Amino acid sequence: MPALANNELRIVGFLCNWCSYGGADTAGVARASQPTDLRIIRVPCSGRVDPLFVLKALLNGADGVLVSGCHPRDCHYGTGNFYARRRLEVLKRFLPILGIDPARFSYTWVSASEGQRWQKVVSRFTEEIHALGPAPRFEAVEPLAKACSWTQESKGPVSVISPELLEQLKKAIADKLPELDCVLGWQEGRDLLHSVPLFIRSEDDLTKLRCDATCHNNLVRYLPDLKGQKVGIIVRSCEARSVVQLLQEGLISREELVVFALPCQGLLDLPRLEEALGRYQRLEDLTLTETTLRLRVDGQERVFQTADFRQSRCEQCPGELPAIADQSFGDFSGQTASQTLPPELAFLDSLNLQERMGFWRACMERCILCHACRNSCPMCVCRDQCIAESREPHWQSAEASVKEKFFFQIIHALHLAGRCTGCGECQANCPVGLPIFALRAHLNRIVSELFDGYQAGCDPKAVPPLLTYSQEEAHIHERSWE
Amino acid sequence: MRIGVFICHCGSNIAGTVDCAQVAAKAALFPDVVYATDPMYTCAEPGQAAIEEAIHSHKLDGVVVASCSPRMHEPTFRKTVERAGLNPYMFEMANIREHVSWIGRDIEANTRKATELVRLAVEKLRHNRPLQAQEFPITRRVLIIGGGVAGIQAALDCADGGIPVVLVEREATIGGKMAKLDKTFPTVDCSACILGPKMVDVAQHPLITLYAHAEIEAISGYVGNFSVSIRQRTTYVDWSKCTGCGTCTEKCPSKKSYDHFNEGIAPTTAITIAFPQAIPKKAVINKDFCRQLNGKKCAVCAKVCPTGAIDFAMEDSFVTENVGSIVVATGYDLMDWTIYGQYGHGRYPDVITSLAYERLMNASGPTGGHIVRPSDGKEPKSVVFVQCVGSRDPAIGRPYCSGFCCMYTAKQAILTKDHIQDSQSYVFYMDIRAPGKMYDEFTRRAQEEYGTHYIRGRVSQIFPDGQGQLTVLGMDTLLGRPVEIKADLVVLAVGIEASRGARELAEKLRISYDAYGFFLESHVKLKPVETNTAGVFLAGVCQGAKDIPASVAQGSAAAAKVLTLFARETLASNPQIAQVTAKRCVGCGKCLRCCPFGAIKSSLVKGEEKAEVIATMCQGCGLCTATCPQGAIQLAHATDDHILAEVNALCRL
Amino acid sequence: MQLAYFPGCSAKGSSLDYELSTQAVMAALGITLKEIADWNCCGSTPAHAVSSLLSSALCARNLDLAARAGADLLATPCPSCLSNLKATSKRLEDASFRQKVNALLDAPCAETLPKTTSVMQAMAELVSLDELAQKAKLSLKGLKLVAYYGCLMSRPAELMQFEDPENPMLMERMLTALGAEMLDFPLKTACCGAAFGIPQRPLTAKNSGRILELAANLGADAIVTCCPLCQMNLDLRQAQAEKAMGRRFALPAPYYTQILGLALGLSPEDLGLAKLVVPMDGLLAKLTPKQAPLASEAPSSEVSE
Amino acid sequence: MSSDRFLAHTAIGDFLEGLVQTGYTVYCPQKEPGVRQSVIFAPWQKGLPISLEKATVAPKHLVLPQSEVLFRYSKHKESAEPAKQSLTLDANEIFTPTLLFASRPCDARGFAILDRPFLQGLFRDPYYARRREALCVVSLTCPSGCATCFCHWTGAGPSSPEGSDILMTEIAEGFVLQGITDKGKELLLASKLPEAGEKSQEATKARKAAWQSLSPVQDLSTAPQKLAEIFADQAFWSQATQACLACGACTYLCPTCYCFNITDESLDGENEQGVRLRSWDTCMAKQFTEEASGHNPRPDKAQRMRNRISHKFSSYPENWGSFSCSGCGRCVTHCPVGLDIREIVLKAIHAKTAQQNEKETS
Amino acid sequence: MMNKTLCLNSALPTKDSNAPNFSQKVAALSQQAIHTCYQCGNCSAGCPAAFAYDLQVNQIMRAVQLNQEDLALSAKSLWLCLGCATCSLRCPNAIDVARVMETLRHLARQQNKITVPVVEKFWLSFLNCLRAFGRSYEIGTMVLYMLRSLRLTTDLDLAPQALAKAKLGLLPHTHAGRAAVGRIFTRFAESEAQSKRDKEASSCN
Repeated sequence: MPALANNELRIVGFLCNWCSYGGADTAGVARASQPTDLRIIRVPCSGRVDPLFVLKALLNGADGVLVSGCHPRDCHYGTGNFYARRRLEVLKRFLPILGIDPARFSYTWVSASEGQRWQKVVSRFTEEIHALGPAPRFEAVEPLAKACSWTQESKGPVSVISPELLEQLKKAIADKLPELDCVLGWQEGRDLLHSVPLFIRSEDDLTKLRCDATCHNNLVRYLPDLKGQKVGIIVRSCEARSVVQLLQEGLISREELVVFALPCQGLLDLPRLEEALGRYQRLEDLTLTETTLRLRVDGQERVFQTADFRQSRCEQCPGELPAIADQSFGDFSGQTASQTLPPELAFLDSLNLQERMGFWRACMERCILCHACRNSCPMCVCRDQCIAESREPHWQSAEASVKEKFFFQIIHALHLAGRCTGCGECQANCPVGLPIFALRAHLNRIVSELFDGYQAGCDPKAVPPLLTYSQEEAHIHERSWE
Repeated sequence: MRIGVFICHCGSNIAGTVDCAQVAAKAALFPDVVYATDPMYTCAEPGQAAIEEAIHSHKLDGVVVASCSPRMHEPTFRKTVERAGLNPYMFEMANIREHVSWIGRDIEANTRKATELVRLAVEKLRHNRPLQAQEFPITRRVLIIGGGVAGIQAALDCADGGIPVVLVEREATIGGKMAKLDKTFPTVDCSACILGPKMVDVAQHPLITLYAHAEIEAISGYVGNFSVSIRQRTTYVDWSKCTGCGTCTEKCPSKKSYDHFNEGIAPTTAITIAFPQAIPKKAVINKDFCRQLNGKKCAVCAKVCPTGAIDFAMEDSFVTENVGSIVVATGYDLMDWTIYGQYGHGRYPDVITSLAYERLMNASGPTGGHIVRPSDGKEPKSVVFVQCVGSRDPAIGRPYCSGFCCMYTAKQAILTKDHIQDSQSYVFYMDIRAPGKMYDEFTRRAQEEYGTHYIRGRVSQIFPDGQGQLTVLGMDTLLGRPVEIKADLVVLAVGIEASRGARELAEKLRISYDAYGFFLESHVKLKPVETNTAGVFLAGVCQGAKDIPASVAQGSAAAAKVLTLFARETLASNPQIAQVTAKRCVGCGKCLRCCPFGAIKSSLVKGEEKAEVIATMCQGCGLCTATCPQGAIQLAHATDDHILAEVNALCRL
Repeated sequence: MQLAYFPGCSAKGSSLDYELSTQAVMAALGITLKEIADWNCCGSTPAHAVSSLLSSALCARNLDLAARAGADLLATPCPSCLSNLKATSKRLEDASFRQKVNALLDAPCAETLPKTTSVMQAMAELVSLDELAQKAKLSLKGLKLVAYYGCLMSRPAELMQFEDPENPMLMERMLTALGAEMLDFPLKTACCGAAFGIPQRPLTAKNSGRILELAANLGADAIVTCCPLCQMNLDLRQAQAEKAMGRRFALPAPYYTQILGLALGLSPEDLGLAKLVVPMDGLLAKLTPKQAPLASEAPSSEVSE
Repeated sequence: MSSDRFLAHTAIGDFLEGLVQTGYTVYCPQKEPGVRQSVIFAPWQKGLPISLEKATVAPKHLVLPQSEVLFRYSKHKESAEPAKQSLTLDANEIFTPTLLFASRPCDARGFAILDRPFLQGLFRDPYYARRREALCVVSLTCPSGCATCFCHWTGAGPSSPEGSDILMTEIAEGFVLQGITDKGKELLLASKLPEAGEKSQEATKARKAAWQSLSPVQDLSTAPQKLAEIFADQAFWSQATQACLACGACTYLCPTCYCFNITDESLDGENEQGVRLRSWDTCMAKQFTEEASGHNPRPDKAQRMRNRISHKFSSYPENWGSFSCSGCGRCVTHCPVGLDIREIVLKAIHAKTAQQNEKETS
Repeated sequence: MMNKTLCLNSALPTKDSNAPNFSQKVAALSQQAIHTCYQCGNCSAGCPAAFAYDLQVNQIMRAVQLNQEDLALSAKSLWLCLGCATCSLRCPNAIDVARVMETLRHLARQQNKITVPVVEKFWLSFLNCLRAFGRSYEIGTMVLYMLRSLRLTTDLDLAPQALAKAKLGLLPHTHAGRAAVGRIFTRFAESEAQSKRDKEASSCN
């Protein structure tokens, strides 16, 4: 469609067929004059409105988007708008982190009899969008290559598993191994600093087991693919939360799982460590204590304080282990979450909306759409059916434009709303170092604010907040159109 | 595809503010559009014929009509394209009347907007595929909620038409408000004489199952197959044994119970039969006043009951009934007029409601039809009627007219004169609304033949003058003078409101209601008894103020709708339902968790768990589609691709 | 307990007895009234009849004085003063209006001004009915009274925030607690004719007359008042009302504070009873010493009805 | 006359600015901020800092963009006769001269590997050809190896000239630039840079030192044959790939991977119009080989990894005589689960074939 | 005035200067939705001064709705309104009728349409005393009023009782704020004069 003539702005409305579309009809029948900007898309129910439609519209040039459904409790389908209310509220609060003014999106309730209310809603919303003016276009915004320190004042040590404890664990696994198809752990990779996943199928494999602070892979990623097999897994607090989340969603079966739990004080941030190390050919030796990391590299001794290279996500780790362990090893006490924000989020918080959009724009120029973020995420359970790549439904063009790449990041983030257990694999595995964990951290913050401090993966019995509703929402307040 | 587009002028309704020819010219350029035109009236016979003709001559396989709201004519045009051999779902509508021409006068902007809405419809249609409805069997029984005159009429008409009826009444007797009336306007014939036989018919009809003193607990299911849980509220009397002999009510020592049926104008006993013609004629114990149930020794009723029907341990019980359709006829209640401090907050016994006045005049009422003042039992000589108490009063959030008060007030003024020859009645009114057959003549009679003084104005205050009478301060706006009347009795024509619990019932039925709790019809003119929930129909005042003849007519209309629905053994399901692409489904079950209808189940496909939609249960809300992260479950004709096509048509530049 | 206090002009003139009895009763209840220094007239009806701005400027000065004296609540016995003070607070929420008002004052008034209330409401807030009954020395048992609030105490309702505007019951609750029989008085918020006694006597005479007539018809021993102007119309101008209605009432119209004072055992002199034009002698004779604990008696009699 | 030229450290900006002035779009490695520092080839403008570190992502997008429009299509019709419509195609014709500065020999060698299928096969890809012709590659020789790279295993080394137009070698005060192709020599001759003179020897010394610092070479010559032999060894491939996440990081970072997908994407407008796009694809994704029927010849990641490695070390060499791997090591560095292509190839070389296994057991 | 046929069509020239926007003006000044009045008469029904009115409150509302400025502003009723707000309390359309009356009174004063001068005189007498003394001074008000209205016998019947009961303070209260109050009045008078000048200036343009 060509750009709009006159002073009209591009405003898209998603209206449920039964109430709000009828309300708009009622307003029409009453000849209630309204601004002409809004274009209405009729949907069966506000619950049908995937927040991604709203973002699609906003990224593709809409200046404002309005969703309107039946009043809570009046849904033609009973509960559709209860779900919509949660999802759309999360969406509204999510927009600012992308650099989109949340005032460009609103959702409300208008019944089929409320022609006057509809008139008021349309007039008011259109007025507000006009006050904001045309929306900045993501692809046209000035890229902002702003550097910041991603490190965080760390207070904690990193994990070192004592040889005795490791032996204890190995023995327990060896005992259990005969009844299991495999046990997931870690082993040394291309050198001593780089650990990789280990699939233990034999006593021989077991000898390679390693569980220290270099072991960053979230092994839970493999569990859904192993459904139908009896699998053991070694977890620390972060992995345990991922396990809980998958259990909640029924993607893995508790009966098929044996959970070996280890305490964890923190993990090493390898990308930063590599940066500090610089180019090297051979890593000859490694000694790790809770506070010091000694390396011999190309014949030279290098010493690092582990506190300087602790992963920032370990600062926010609640530490305690959700109640899912079959066997626990070591001492789990003494770890508490810091109240500080993840550095990525703190950085984005410090930017204004325009800067944030510019920042993401610059990031997306680097994104190569390798999908390492998605494929390493333990919660990305769509696997080969991701809507970012499917042709039916055709959510995304194959064009590698900044806009399409950004939309992919949005899909990934929004699909994690209320589900992300904060393991940080997405960001850790990005080859070009995009701080995409900020999107998830922000969503986790929203979910926590809206749903009484909810944190994904902490309670095996909880229902993820966006897959349920409550008739009265304590923290979601209907906006007034007066 | 080959798409035809029809831009309706709707006379001047659309063409007045939209350049329809230009919209059609633009539409012709849209992808896959091979024909575009702008007829005068698309929905009229020639308009529909033109669509059929165009489908044949242009070999169309999809049609877009841009006209009024699809909520109005979508079914009409679906039938039109079907007649021409297309699948009815290869049709889309653009609403360029209610959403465009009627809400703005800027022709340029409207034309642009209409063009874009047509573009949306075309883009949506391009993604449509023919859909086939499935036939499913239905339960040919009807639930009627509310046993007032509208519900009774609907029940009798349905039952006479051969459809088994389940009639649920909240009170202990059917009859509703009409059973309380003395006479009815404009004929002044006896209410009991015309309603009574119908009530008896209900009791005796073999196809009617009556649950009185019962309420709707829960409703599930969908048109053709509803499952209804009915709460049988405890009466403390085993009705299977009760013969309605009335011995208990004579002997009951608790004689100060509030008499709901008689609007509290006199006390009654704790165990009662509402009135002599009650259907069912069974006793009920008022728990609030029964001595036995309040820890005192009594049980007199149990002792005197010849059939041993009294059961103090009785509790609420539940019955489940399966029906295919529901008629809602829950009527109204009077608003709580005691919010009016200027009328004494209900402190003055001689200020009463019109419904109480009916009971005062009624020969079967506590006074045997003698009009007396509740305070002292004296016959009133000066009676003031105040209309619009709680009607047309925006200050208390009730701007609507209650519809029938003008008429019954005239009737009550006439009857007052009939009862007390030397009385003088005064009626304070704002406007007289008497548009029915013989209605205006009736209000004239009240003035001309019965000497009632009609005073145009509201009453500011009513208060006892300290000397046994009430002072009524009013205004005669025609005279331009305030007036003061010494009254013996003041009758308030109290406004109506939706029956208590109407909103909760609406939520159970998934139907809409307006700001005042009255249920919303599907179309205000053309579908006055239908609701937005298929198979649920409305009758009587629950939909909005109406008098007895209108309520009866609507009761019959609702029955006709039920009989039409049940004219077939099966119903066609809406094929616009969710469909699973098994390949994309990862079996996470998020759709199962969210589905409001339990219409998705998990089934094994090649050893893997996949979601499966139960076609006849899916109602097409699309919540599952919005929930499924991998887009594996798609609501037909509201798929992600449909909506994305619309979003893209609007937003992508 | 201390309460910032705005007496109003009548207190120093025509309703000196209201002032005396208010002071005495509050003292007896242990509440100190702290008069704001240097207050001025609220402007009464004439000021706002002429201009809202003038009226508000006069009131704003008083509110400002109270704010500067550290008060966050200001009580006044006079409903007319209270109405003007409250209307001013409301209007000052509008920034442009506030600017105009400030322009009339010597210096802009304080940003945060005290809330305002009637002495009656303040008393009810601070002293429970039980406490009141306990402090009583004499019983009002046998007295049939009607309470008369006048129009300004409760209107406009949103502004005054005083009970049910059609049927306030505060005086009834207080006096019932002290043993009096309070008759239902439908004209309790009707207008007495206000300040029109001077320029348009019939207005006042007829309206006061109607009120007095109903009270008399109901058999009241006295009509209890809370507004200086109403009291003057019902008492000083009772003869004019009698003339207008063509009958005699001889109905005392004391302030509620005077009745409370009597029950609390204060002397007629302390309460300025001598200033009442229609004497209260008959009523005084009916007072009896308190016997049973009245507080428990009063509510229980209510329940049994 | 030698075309060798000397480029002082301090003169880089002026040199590049001169190239920009002559119409080149100059791509340089630039450090980007992020949670992990990355070095990206991005268009250079005066004043922008230049990094000489090895880039995170290979520069293959200069010849094979992440996505490129092959052509645009649009349909036209008239209101009067909407059933009749015409179609216009509009191919992308604009290719600007591009200079890639400070890529590494392994990056440059990637271009040589891509050239064979795109330019030398049955079909000469016009889009690729035009971009390639417009490209001038200036490679910086490596001073040493690193922990993950292995160019010397694949038949090249830290100063291999293959694919480069100019090689530059860092010495004390700057770089010696040496023309490799005519294109490169002409560019140097036309430049205002001083002649390298004796500095050329210094550069040669530096290159030799680099060669000597490398780890021992592994012989991969038997890889094509061995990989062909164990092609059907499902157990081997399953074992080797069980940690694989099937993301595309390895292929997208690789200078030699050239799998692509072609899609039509509609663009909205008055008329029906759209673009035909060629965009990067990854053979590691399940969708890559998914057929319209739903059948997938490579349904699991083991088969896909087998394909990737066999292509690089077996089928490509069979067709073109060299590995389709320049040994840059990016796939090893950035694999989220540390899969190491070197390890898999070596394992394959040393794996026992099914026949051998049979022999042993018998 | 009351019995004259009203000309409702402003196109016809008429002596009654009926501002076409009068209704809107009153609505804006009073912040009340005048147009919602549907003439139920409840305001008049409860009005304690209705018996003395020449035009009932509802009739005044009607006059405003029909833009009958002269009719509305000439009503004596405006000056007889007791300000008790019973009308506002009882209005079914939640119009603050008392505020409309007060707005009309202010407008009438601005146009010098003071149809019951004694009432205004009483108010001005009161305000004069206030200006002078800072607090109201009953005897002073009375004396001033009697002089203004020439009603020298006002309330003389009450004098003996009032004096006997010492109901009226014979001397004005003395307090320090009187000067401050005087300044308020002075500034108010200046601002009134200024706005009048502004109005005249703008009407000249």
